[in-house]
Formats: sequence, structure tokens, C-alpha cells
Amino acid sequence: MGLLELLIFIPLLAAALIGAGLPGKVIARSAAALNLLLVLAAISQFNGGNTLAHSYPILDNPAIAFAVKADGLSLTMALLTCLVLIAANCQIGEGKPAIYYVSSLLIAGGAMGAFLCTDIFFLYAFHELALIPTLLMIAIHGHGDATNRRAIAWKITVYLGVGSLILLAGLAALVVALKPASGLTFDLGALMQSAKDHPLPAATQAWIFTALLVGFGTLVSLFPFHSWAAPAYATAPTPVAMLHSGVLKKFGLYGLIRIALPLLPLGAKHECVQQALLWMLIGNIIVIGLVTIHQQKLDTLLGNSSVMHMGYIFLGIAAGTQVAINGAIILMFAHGISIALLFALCGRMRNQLGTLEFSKLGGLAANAPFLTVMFAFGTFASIGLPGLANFAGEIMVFLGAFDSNLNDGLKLIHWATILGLWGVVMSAVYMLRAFRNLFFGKAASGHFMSDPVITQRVSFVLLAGVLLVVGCCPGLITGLLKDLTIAAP
Amino acid sequence: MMSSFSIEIFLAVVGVLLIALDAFATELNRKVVPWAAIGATGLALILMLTRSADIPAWITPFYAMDSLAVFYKVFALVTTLIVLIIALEGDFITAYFSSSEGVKTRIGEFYALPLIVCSGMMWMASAKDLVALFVPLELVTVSFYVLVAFTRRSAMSLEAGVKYLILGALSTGVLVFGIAWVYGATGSLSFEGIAAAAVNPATNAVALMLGAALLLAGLGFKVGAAPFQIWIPDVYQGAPTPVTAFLSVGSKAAGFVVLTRAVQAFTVNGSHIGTQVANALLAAAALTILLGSLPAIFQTNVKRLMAYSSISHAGFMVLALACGATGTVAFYMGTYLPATLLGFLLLVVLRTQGVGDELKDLAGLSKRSPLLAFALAVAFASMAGLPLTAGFMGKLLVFMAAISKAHYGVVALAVIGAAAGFYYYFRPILTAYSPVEGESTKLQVSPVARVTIAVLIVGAVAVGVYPKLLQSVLK
Amino acid sequence: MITLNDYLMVAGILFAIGLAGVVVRRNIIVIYMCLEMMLSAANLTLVAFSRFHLVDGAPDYAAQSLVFFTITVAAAEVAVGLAIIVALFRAKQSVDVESVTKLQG
Amino acid sequence: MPSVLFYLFAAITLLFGVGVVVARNPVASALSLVCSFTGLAALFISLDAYFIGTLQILVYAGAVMVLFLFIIMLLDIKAVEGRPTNYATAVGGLLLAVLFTIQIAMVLGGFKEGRIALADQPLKMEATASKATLNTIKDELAEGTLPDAKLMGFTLFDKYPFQLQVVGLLLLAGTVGVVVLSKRDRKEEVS
Amino acid sequence: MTSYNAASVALLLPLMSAFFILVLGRVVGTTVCKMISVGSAALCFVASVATLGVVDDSGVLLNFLNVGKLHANIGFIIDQQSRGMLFIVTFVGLLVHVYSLGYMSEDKSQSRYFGSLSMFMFSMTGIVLADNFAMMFIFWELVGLSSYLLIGHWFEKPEACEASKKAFLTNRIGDFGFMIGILTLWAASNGELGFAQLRESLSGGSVSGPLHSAPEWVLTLAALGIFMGAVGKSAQAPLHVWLPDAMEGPTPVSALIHAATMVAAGVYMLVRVSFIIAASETAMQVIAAVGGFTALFAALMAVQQNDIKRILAYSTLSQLGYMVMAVGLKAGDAGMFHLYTHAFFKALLFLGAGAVIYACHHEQNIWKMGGLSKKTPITFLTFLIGTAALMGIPGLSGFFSKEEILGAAYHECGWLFTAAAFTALLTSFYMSRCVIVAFFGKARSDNADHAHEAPLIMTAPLMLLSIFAIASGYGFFSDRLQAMVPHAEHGEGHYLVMGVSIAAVVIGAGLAFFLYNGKDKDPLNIKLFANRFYVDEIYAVIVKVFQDRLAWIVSGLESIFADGLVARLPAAIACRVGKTARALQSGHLQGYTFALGAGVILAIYLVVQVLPKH
Repeated sequence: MGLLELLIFIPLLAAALIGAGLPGKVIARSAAALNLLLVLAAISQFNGGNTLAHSYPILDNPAIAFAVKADGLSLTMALLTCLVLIAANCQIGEGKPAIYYVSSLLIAGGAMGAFLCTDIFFLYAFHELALIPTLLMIAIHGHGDATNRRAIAWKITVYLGVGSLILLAGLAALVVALKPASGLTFDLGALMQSAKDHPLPAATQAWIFTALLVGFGTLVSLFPFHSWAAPAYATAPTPVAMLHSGVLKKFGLYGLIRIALPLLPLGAKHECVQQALLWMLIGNIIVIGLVTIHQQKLDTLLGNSSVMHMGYIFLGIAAGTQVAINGAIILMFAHGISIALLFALCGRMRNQLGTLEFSKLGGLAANAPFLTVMFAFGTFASIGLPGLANFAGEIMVFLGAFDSNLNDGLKLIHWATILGLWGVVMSAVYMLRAFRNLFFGKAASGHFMSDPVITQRVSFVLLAGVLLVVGCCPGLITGLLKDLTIAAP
Repeated sequence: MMSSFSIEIFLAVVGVLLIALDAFATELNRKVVPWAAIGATGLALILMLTRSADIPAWITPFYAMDSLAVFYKVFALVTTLIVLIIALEGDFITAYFSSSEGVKTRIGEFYALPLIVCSGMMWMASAKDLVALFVPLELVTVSFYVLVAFTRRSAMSLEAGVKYLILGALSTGVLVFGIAWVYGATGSLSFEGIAAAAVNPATNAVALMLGAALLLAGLGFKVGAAPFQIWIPDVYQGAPTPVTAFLSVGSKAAGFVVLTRAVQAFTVNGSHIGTQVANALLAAAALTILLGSLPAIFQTNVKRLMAYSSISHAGFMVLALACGATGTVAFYMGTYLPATLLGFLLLVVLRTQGVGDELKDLAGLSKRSPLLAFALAVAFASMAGLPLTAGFMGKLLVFMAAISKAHYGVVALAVIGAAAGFYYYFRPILTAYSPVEGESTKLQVSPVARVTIAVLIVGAVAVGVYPKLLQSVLK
Repeated sequence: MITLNDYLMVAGILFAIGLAGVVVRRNIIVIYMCLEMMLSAANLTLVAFSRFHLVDGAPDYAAQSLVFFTITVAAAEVAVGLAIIVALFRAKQSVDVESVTKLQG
Repeated sequence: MPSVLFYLFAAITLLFGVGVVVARNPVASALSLVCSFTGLAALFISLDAYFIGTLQILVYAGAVMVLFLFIIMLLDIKAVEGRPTNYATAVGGLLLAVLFTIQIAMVLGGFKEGRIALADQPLKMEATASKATLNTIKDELAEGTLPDAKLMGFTLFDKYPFQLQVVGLLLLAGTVGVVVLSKRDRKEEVS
Repeated sequence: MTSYNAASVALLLPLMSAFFILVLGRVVGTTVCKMISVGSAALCFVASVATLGVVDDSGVLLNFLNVGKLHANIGFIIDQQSRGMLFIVTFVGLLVHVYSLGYMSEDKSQSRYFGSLSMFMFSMTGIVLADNFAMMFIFWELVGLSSYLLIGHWFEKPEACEASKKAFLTNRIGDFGFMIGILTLWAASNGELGFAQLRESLSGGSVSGPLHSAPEWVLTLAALGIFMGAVGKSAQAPLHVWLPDAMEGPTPVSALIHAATMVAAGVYMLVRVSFIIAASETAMQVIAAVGGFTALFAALMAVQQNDIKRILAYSTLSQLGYMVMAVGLKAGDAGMFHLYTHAFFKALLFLGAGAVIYACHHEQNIWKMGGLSKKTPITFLTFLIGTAALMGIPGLSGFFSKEEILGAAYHECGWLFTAAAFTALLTSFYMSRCVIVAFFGKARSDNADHAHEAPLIMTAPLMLLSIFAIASGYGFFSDRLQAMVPHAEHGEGHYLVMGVSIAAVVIGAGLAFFLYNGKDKDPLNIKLFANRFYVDEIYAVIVKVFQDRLAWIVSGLESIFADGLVARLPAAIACRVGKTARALQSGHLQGYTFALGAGVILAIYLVVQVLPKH
């Protein structure tokens, strides 16, 4: 039972125990803390050269095995999951039913499993653990009136269901197409080898890549398939919103980088696929950017902004160069932490103030300096201020996307980058407008917010600290990603 | 040490003895016959698993003992065992509705007939000859006529019985007409003969196609495939729940093994009618999945919802069959068993405690009995095909079979069907776990039911996580 | 001269009449009679094919044994069917098709 | 058997078949079904299937139809429903029948093997005799008559002995079912 | 000490002090924070003086990003330009720190104020020491952040919050262009970010010089992109709206940021990368034109302002216009020299204005002041020296640097020279107007009446700065302080230029004296200038229409098309099919038998007739 298996099973085990009736608070927090220690141990082992790879075959034809392997990308994502899980658990107040803990542990365990497995079957299977907990939490414990909550819960469940089924069809097509001589296998290494030995014709690669793009895109709220995301995050209870938007949403991008790019290099570079992806991510940045500007409540604003930021990561993936991919990975990590921090604050404010309307609130900074600083960290991280983690990711994505020489004029990827830059300005507009309306100016009547007690502050400081540390020296993460096998153009 | 043939006879004989026992030993305690039936099936199951391979020479012309037959025999035994337990669980309801004497009526036959049906199914599993297929098929069908209409004091059961009777008889007529034409075109009644005729150009292809179409229509009815699935919702809802469980798993599995053998004969490579039969099955599969899953969105009765779910699962199995992946059909059936039987067992356990099988009756189940709520969640998650449950494994293999044959259109429809599944399968889970105001009485679960639920939950999850268990049985 | 096709045609028409009867009539007993008629049409086809498919000079009795089984099965089926119809009559005082429409949707 | 007799019996079978469907009174349709079965038995005999022919008369026309008449009398169903037949189902049924017949006709059109006449498909008694093992069958074949019942019995017990037992089991299940479904109780109310 | 650890001290010390105040500010109390912040500013000043004498050097402090082609690192470059600028930044910074001790003494969140000041010093030093575009952009945005914190220091005041948000967003729009410039250079030079590497690649010397062969429009796009960054930061024409509003912040902040250092960063960067800008002819013309226009445009607006800080703000805008114009006219070092001298006297003027406001109990309108020369003599004297330097009265530093720029304008392009001259006239006009109205005549309000001299801690920096305001023009002084003094010999027409500039000063001052001496209200009433050419209102309308209204429309469309078409429509279709299929289960047995029969016929039809024959 290696380190990585422990990382996956501790949250699931904790969820089972809490489900069986043991006290939620203690078990959940100790599990989350233990997980963080283990992931740090795994990272140090990885740097020491030990990839902690284990494989437990569970089926012969097609060959499926519960195979785990440490890799720069998966460890970064595992670290993200542990950090957000700790913060999410801390956000669960006293007396909340056990399902809060069970659902957050299941979502985190599922994400952890998806990130650490190198077998396409388990990579796909683990991420869907979150489907029922999310449904139950949003429909039963969400915010807003009951019918609206249930409608939104159904929308996210069925939408993600359809997305993951399209993804399943795409993955099945991929596994069937790349069948090595030794018979059908789901193992990523073997598929990688078979993709190298006899690469698929460009046309097949293109349509399989499109299927994967639509599947993963729906899970990540790529532009036309995004309408489930914002309302779901707005109505979801805080821990679910943090974990879903911070961690689980990154599974789609992780899948594209881990499966789609290496196995279907020509697919990504195919002319119309590239154009379609670029137009979609422009949609993500510009259209959703404008929609976010229009929002009047903090939670819908954060929901839409998390949809918008996916556009940059997709830009990194569309560019496909090593710089762009590393930028996309750092951005995934950074966005996960910053959106989790913002949703934690948003949840806390909703509990204390009752409403999150900009028009009804104001001047909170006067008596909540700590939360103001934390919200400032979240705001400035999400608009890509240097010194905080998002900037390193964003600048690498933009540099990676602007890589091809300009002798033959500005192509669509260049225009996409420029629109992405304008997106950065738009995100500054809506984030600062929210920051100004909520925290500064005249204090609105009747709404009073106080700082959390010391023990409550740990989770916020942890997230803000991580943003600062990774922001100052992103080399910590790019170091991990040195040997990431990406189909360099 | 006993050959499978003698095990089947042993079971049939026990069935007959139990009928006699119930008829003549009037003052017997009413729990003897059910437990005897369960004991006999259990013993038969153990014997089957440790069977000796040799079978008497004289039965080889019509009795096949390949891996397909073995799997479905074990499958039939397991299904019968669990259905008997479900019947035992719902004993006093069946008794109450069987006759005016209410709970005291003696319903020994309700436990004896399934034994006979099980042996009939096992014979169907190893039928190599159309006649050897027809007779046990009719034994199963006629016994089900009786079982469906067993609780004749409930109008629903009677209505289901009549509908099943008329439509069953109609499909038998079509089946025999099909067998006649297949015999006419090929000149032989055994599957090898048919396969041989299908290949040689001398046989009249059109006649064989007519025979094949009618034969598949007859068997399609039994399996609940597309144009012939109209009877399933009403009969499954009307029949007593243990019988519905038996119908939806046992009878469907028997139908599929026979359908598999017939389709293998018709689509042996080089056969003149191979593509037509495969394409017809493909169309039927697509139609079944859609007609199974889309109407289910509007169901408010859980039992009727599970009827539609069984149609959509049949659709997936026919799809696997159309792609020639007979192993996947058996595997899917293996993953379908735990979820469905668990669902029906829950319905019976709830029904005995006065909880109706309407969707709104499930509200707040998690408070009243966490075990039942969790079991419900696992059952419906596995039916929906949520990963790490058996259902997902089955769907994945079917998807891969369809994609390897490049039937992308049908895969798209299957995706739509499965997506609708996420809605109607999760609705009962959400209702069970959503809080309800006011005090709710705790539900009791008998030890037998508790063990069976545990076994089925482990079955549903284990096959999803470690499918080699099921695959080794298939080999 | 009478050929095999003539017999098959008669059987086909008889089957069609049975099928029509099942759909047209509202009385369940008459529907049941039509079902028996369809079965016997199938039997006629079987016997016709077995007569014209000579096995070393004599009609192929394997097919005729299937007819034998069909007839016995039909008998058992009629017995059970009529028992159900009687039970229905006792419950609903009518054997009309309209009395069995509660299960729907 | 001269061909005119075939047409006669075929006509009887089909017309009385239609009679079953059209008759207003269930008793009338039961009786017309009996006539149709007798016509059918005659057809069987024209195909040298004497055993099946007699079986048809005995079991079908005799036992089954008598059971039908008995049930009809027992439940004394009113003779005439009085309501006009519902046109939708009538048209539907007719349509199905016509379509099915067309399909069978089209298949038969192309069915070359079906064009051989009964006359030029004579039974070759000596070939069956050489193959037969039972001497009773051998000497009856020697005198030129087809021992239909004996051959039928031989095939049944030679090729499908086990299925006979299963049919027995089926009949047992059927009768048990009938008993279960129609046990009369003291008070007959239905929930 | 070697230049290496001097630069690192100058850079990292303020960061550590800012971090310390952020984390432990509340624990250690305000006085300790103040001491740490001022102490770090002083040490930085000492470090920058230490670098003055040292030989040129460059190095790497932190390897920020090292992935594939990208090698971005935080380092430093010590050459004449950066040493001069470092001296200004640390010197003015120290004075502002000391001045703030007095000015902000009764503010209730002083630790946050001094923390932000340290943060600003860190970012500004970063820009000065930057040796590649990545580091430049990083500190570019950090400076934007610190100006946001400082302007929005009194966050209860809604105007201050709006001003800080406006400043940050306008800077962000500038950075948008700046990043496009950087990306174009990165793409064209196949992955170079360092200034030295870019210079090499541009010169085509080494074989890896793709930039040399890049098409012309690429170079222009790069140059204009970089210039847009400078426009954002140095508040040039289109993006100047944030500077006047930035006056909402405390006055020392305005002095430090909006006079001496931050706004000058744009010009400093343009001079640092002048080899790129010089490569594109059209870019040079655009820069010169924008610089000239901004100078004139700001001067016109300054004429009609009544708030003393707004007058100085517009005057800063105007002087920055001069510097940018100088860069555009290939006279980068003239621009730097003017930046050098302007830093001193503009800081002096702002701190003087601060002292005046402090004296008049936070009264900022000059028409409410008057007669302060008697009540606050030291402030009056130092303010007068600053004004003289700004107007360009011969002998003071302003004269020399402005004359250089006018000379460059004269040689390069005629109409720019006339515009520059007219701006010089306007400059002297509005500055003398300000001095006359504020300091001469009699007090116009009781605040002005009870005005009392600012404490020593505030007047000491004023005196120190006034010395520099005078001396910084002369060679002896500026050489030692590494100012980039253009030593080009004076071509012909030098005397003409000097004559025109002196005439402009005299006419301006006379006109102002004639118009404003002893008046109680402003005789001139040019609505257009007073309302700042209605630029703010135009921008407000643009934002309202192109952003909020468009956002409303787009969000409506998005919920109809994206949500409707992709999510709700397929679901509705599936439900419709579901309903019809459910209707098939009518419950009527006849319906079922018909369906079964039809199914049989369909099966036959499908298998026998329709499907493709084998």
C-alpha cells in the first residue's frame, strides 16, 4: 500500500467512517491534515527520483489496473486538492449534518484518485464520485429557494452526466483506436507507446480529440457548455463550491493535458479543431467576462469569474508549447487556490450578512481588517497581480501562445491572446468593483461583519500564504514539471 | 461430482415434491416450504459450482455445456435464490392478496413454482436445438402466467396477468411460426444445421430472413427489446414484486442466452443474412434504449421506473449482441443482476412496513433507515452506470464493443439514454436523502434481508471495482 | 396441382386472420381463440415443410414432434389462460378488454 | 388426394376462421373454430400426417374447444355486446392482416423450393424400410402403408425423450396453476 | 560594499519592512512600524549613495521562471541611468517618509500607510534596477498596486476609493498595451526578454538576430505597445484621467508618486529601451506628438484649476509631456535630465502645498487662501523657489533642462517647438497665478487667517529640496549625482531658443500678475478648461455604454443562446420524446396487441426488404 494509494483512500475512508456515524469534525480535519503531510512526503520522494508507481490489475481483456504513479503534474494537482480540502473542512461550521463532511471528503477523494491514477478507467471513474454528493448538497443544503435550488442541482448533475458520457465515448474510441498488439488496454503508458509506434491518421485523431474536448470541456465549463457552472457554484454550500470550482473543475484540463495532447498530437494541431477551440475560449474570456461584469451578487460573480478564467488555461492548452502548458498548469493550481479562498470568504460573508448584493453592502473593511486583507489577496491573485501565483501562470500562457514568429501576420491564436489580455483588464474591472462595493466606501446600514476568531483564520492564511509563496517563486512548481511529456510542436 | 444435467433434474423434482408437500401436509408450519425451496436452490448452486464436466452421451445432440450455458445456469440459480428470499420477505403480502382467507392462506406453490422455472431456464441455457429450446421456454412462460396472476385478489395483478397472457401467447405464436419458417428454409432444427444452411448459397435467403425475423421477434418479446417492450411496464408494475424481480432478471437472462445462440447461428461469418440481422438488432437496440430511458423521466412510481430501467438495460445488451460481443452481453447481465434485485428487495422490505412504492413515499428514508437508504443509493447508482459500480463496467464494455464496430450513431443515442438515466435514477436517491419535517418512525429490517442486502451491495460495488470476479466465472 | 406454396399460403392467411382477430375482438375469450388459431397455422406450416423435406423417404418426423409439443403446450396454456380469465370474470364481472386498463402511463 | 378436396378443406378452414373473428356470439365463434380445426385436420391428413391430424381433432377440436364452450357457458356471457365494433381497432386489425399476408405472399413468390407439387414428392417406402430398426415399422412399410403413428412415436422417443418429460412437468405446472388461480373461497371480495 | 549587495539592499529592505508591517503590524504597534519603514527608507538612501561611485555591474537575485525558452529572472543592472534614478527615488522617498511622520501624525491607520509606502519603495526600486521586460512588467504592476493602496488610504471616503480604482484600471489598460509590446518582441526575437539580448538581436550582429529581420510593422507594434505602457504609467494624453483624481490620496503620497517617481517610471523605461523605439520611425513621431499634445493640453487645463494640488497635478502632466516629447525627438537624455530636475522642484512644490494645506486646516482651494506669505514665511519662500525652477527662470535647474528640450524640439520639428514654447508660457502663467492668489493679498477665509507655520519636521525637507531645486541644474552637482546631462554642443539657434524661453517666462508671469493681483474671484472663466475638456464625462459614457450596457445585452443573449441552445433545448426535446413514448403505454390491451403485431411486421419488413443485402 504505497503513499499514493494512501492519499486516495484516506479521504474515502474518512467519508465512510463519518457516514457510519462517527463525529465528522474531528475525522474530517485530521484526514485532511494527514493527506497534506502525505502529499508533501510524496513530492519529496518524487524529487528524490522515486515515482512511487504501483499497479493492481483488476481485469484482463480489456486490461484495466488500479495503477498509480507520481508525476509533476499529478502531484501539483494533488497538493491543490489537499490544500482546498483543509480549507473547505474548516469552513464547515458547528452543528452541520454529517453529509457536509462526507460530500467534501468524497469530492476530494475522487479528485485525488483522478489525479494520481495513470489508468484511463480509474482516472475517469474517480472523478464521477462527486456526482451524487454535489447533487445532494446543492439540492438539500444549497442557498436560495427550494425549487430554484433543485432545478440548479438537476442542471449541474445531468449536464456533467452528459459531459462525462461524451467523454466516456471519446475515451472508449481512443482506447479502441490505439489498441496495442497485446490487446485492449487502458494503461496510459502502453497507449502512449502504441501512439508513438503507429500514430493514428490525422482525421481520426481530429474527431477523437473533438469528442474528448467536448467531454472535458463540459466538465471544465468551456464556453458553449458552461451554463451549468455559475448558478451551481452560487447556490452550492461553501465547501462544495470551493472543492468543485477549485479542484474538480481542473480534472477536465488535467485530462486534456494528460491524455488528449500526448496521445493525439495531430488532433490538437488540426486546423479546424484549433480554430474551434480558440473561438470557444475567446467566448469564455470575452462573453463570460461581460456576463461577470453584469453580475450584481458576489457569489454569481465568483461563479462566472471562475468560468471565465478557464479561458486562459484553454489558451495555454491550445498553444501546446512547453511554456504554455507549464503556464496552464500553474494557472490551474493558482486559480484553484484563489477561487477557493474567495468562495470561503463569500460563504462566510453570506452566513454573517445574509445577503451578498453589492447594492445592499458596503464599508465592511472598517471592522473586519483581516477579512479585507484576505479578500484583497484573493482579488489581486485572480486579476493576475505579480507576486501572487496566478500571474506566473498567466504570463507563461501568454508568452507560450505568442510563440510563433509573426512574419506572416497575426493569426487567430495571436488575436486570442490579445483578447485574453483584454480579459485580464475586464477581470480587474469586476473584481475591483466588487472589492470596492463590499469593503470600502460608506458602511451600509445594518450589515455588520466581524473578523473570525484566531483558529478560524488558519485556513485563510494557509491559502493566501500558498498564493504568495508560489507567486514569488513559481520555480517550485515548474521544477516538478521538468520532465512532463508533452507533444512538443 | 454431480453433472449439471442431474442438478437440473434434482431441482425440478424438489419443486414437484414441495408442491405435493404443500398440497397434502395441511397442518405444516408455513415457513417450511419457503426455507426448503431456498435450501434446495442453495444446494443446487453449490453443486453447480462444483459440478463434474461429463454429461450423459445421449443428451449431447440437444444439450450444450459451453461456458455461455454454465454462466447462465449459475446466473439462473443465483437469481432464483435471491427471488425466493425476496418472496419470503414479502410473504404475508402475497398471502394476503392471494385469497380471501388473508394472511393465513397457504401459498406453498409460490415457492415451489420458481424452482421449476429455474430448472426450465437452465435447460433453455443449454438448448442446442429449436425443439429443446421451445419446450423449456414454454415451461417458463406458462409458469410465469401463473406467478404473475398469483395474487388474484389484487386487481392490478390480475390485469397484469391477463395482459401478459394475451401478449405472451401472441409472441409464442409468432415464435413457432418463425421456427417453422427457419426449419422450412434450412431443413434442420439444430443451431449448427441452421448456421451451416445460412452459409451455403443454396438456401433461400429470403425465407431464412423471414424465419429469422419472426424468431427474433418472438425472442425479442421475452427479452423486452424495442418493438416488443410494450408489455413490460404494465406487467412489471402489476405483478407481485418477487415475480417482477424474477421476470426482470431471470426471464430476461434466459431470453438473452437463447437470443445469443440464435444470433450466433444467423450471423456466423460468411452467412448471407448476417448484416441484415445485425443491422435490425442495432435498430432495435437504439429504439429500446430510447423507449426505455426517455419515458422513465416522468415516472412517479418506483416499481414502474425500474420496469423502464430494465427495458433500457435490455437495449444496451441488444446493442452488445448486435456488435457480436456475446461475452459482453453475459458480463452486462452479471452487472445488471445485483442492482435490480437489490432494488426490488428494497421495495418489498418497504412494502411490508407500509411504505408504498410511489416516489414521494421514499421521502426521508435516510432518517428512517440509513441502511435501506444507502442500499437504494448503491442500487440506483449502479443502474445509472456511475463509475466504481458494476453498472458502469457493463456500460463501458458495451460502449467499447459498439465503437469497435464503428456504430457511432447508436453510441450517440446510448449516450442520450444514459444521460436521461442520470436524472431518473438519481431522483429516488435525492428523495430518500432529502429531509422531511416531523417525526418519522424507524424501519425494521429482518436479519435475512439485512444479509441479502449486504451481499447485493458488495456484489454491485465489487464487480465495479474488481470485475475479474465476474470475468473468471465467464471464462 | 397442389404445391407446398399453396399450403404455406393457407397457413399464412390463417395466421393473418388470427392476428386480425386478436386485435379486432374485445372479448378476451375470443381473442384467446384467435391465438389458438395462429398456433395451429404455425403447426400447418411445420407439417407442410416436414412433408416436403423427406428424410430417407419419409416425412421429417423431428418437425412433426415439434408440432406434437406445440399442441400439448397450447393445451396447457389454454387451461391456465382460462383459469386467469375466470378469475378476472369473478373480479370484474366482465371479460371485456376495457376492464383491464388501470395500469398505464 | 385430388386437388379439389384440398381447395375444399382450405376454404373450410379459412372461412370458418374468418367466422370466428366476425361472429357476434362467442358460442358461434367457438363452434366455427371447431369447424375450422376439422378442416385443418383434413389438410394434415392430405399431407400424410395422420397422427397429427387425429391429434388435432382429439386435442384441439375435442378437448380445448369443449373447455372453451364450458367456460363460456359457465360465465354465461351475454350473446351480443350491443356496442358497434370500435372502427379504429377493426381497421387496424384488418390492416395488420393484409400487410402480413402481402409479406408472406412476396416471400412465397420468391420461394422456388416451394413450387414442387405434392404429387411428385412420393414417399419412398423402401428407403425408410432399409433405415428403420423396429421390425413392426419394417413390415408395415413392406405392405406399402406409412406407419405414421409408429414412426412419430419412434422419433419422439429416439430424438426428444427428455423434452417429453419436460412437457409432462409443464402440464403439471399448468394444472397446479389452474388450481391455485381458481380455488373458490368462502367469501369473494376483491380489494 | 560591492554594487551587488547594495542593489539587493535597496531592493529587498523595503519589501521586508512592508511584509513585517503586513504580518506583525497590529502586534508591534504603530510607532515601531513607522520607525522600521523610515529606517528602511534611510538605509536604502545610503545604499543608493554607495552605488554612485561603483563601476557598472549587473546580476541575478532570483531565477523567477526558467522553462524551455523562457528565462525570466529578478536581477539588477547598475549603470549611469539606474544610479541616477535610484538616487532620486531613495532621496525623495526618504524625505517623503520623514515629511509623512508629521503630516500623518493624527491619522488612525498609520502602520498601513507606512507599509504601503515601503511597498511602493520596493516596487519603484524594482523598476529602476530591472534588466529585462519580465521583471520590468512585474514591478510595473506592483507600482500600480502600491499607488492603489496609497491613493485609497482613506477608504471611508467614496471619492478616494473611486480614485484608487480608476488609477489601477487605467494603469491596467496601459499594461494591456505594454504586454502586447512585450509579446511582440518575445515572438519576433524568438524568446528574448533581456534588454541586452534584445539590443544584440536588433543590431543583427550575432547570428541569432531574428529581430533585425523582423518586418517593419512588427517593430512599430512593439514600440507602440511599450509606449502604451508608458502612457498608462506616466498619465499621457488618453490615459491621463487618473492623475488629477489621485490627489484624493494624502499629499506626501502625491508628492512621492505623482510628482517625482512613479509617473517618471514611464519616461525612465522609454529611455531604457530607446534602442527598440528608435528602430521604428513612425513610433518616434507618434511619441513626440503625444508628448507635445499632452504638455499643451495639461497646461491649458491647469490654467483654470482652483485646487492647489490639482494645479500641481496638471503641471506634472505637462512636464511629463515635455519629457515624452524629448524621447520622441531622439533626445532621451534631455528628457532624463528634465526628469531629474523636475523630480526635485515638483516634490518641493507638492510638499509645500502639503504644508499650506496643513497650515490652513486641510483647505485646498487657493481662492480660500491668500496672504500666507506673512503667516507661513518658510513655506512661502521654498514654494517660491520651486515655482521659479518650474517656470524655468534662468539660473535655476528648470531652465537648463527645459531649454535642452526646447532646443531638441527646435532642431527636429517646427510646430512642436511652438507648442512647447506656448506651453512654457502657460506654465509660468498658471504657476504665478497660483503663487499670487495663494500667498499675496489678504486672507480670504478664517482658516487662512489663523494659518500657522508647519512644524520643523515638515519644513526641513522643504529647505533641503529647495537647495537641490536650485543646484541640480549645474554640471558640478549633477555629474556627481550621475544625472544624464546631455553634453551635445549647442547648434545654431541656441540663443534664439534661450531668448524665446525667457520671453515666455516673462510674458506669462506679467500676464498673471496683471490679471490676478488683489482679485477675490477668478476673472477668467473658461468652462472648457475648468471642466477638463469634459474628458472624464466622455470616458464615463464610454464605460457605461460599451461595458455595462453591452454586459447587460451579452448576459441576456448568453442565457438565451448558450444556456438555451446547448442545455435547455436538447433537454426539452428529450422530454417531448419521453412524453410521446409514455403515451404509447395507453393501458388498452388492443393497443398493445396492435403495437406487437405492427412490431412483427416492422421486423419482417426491416430484415427481409429494407436493410442492405449481404
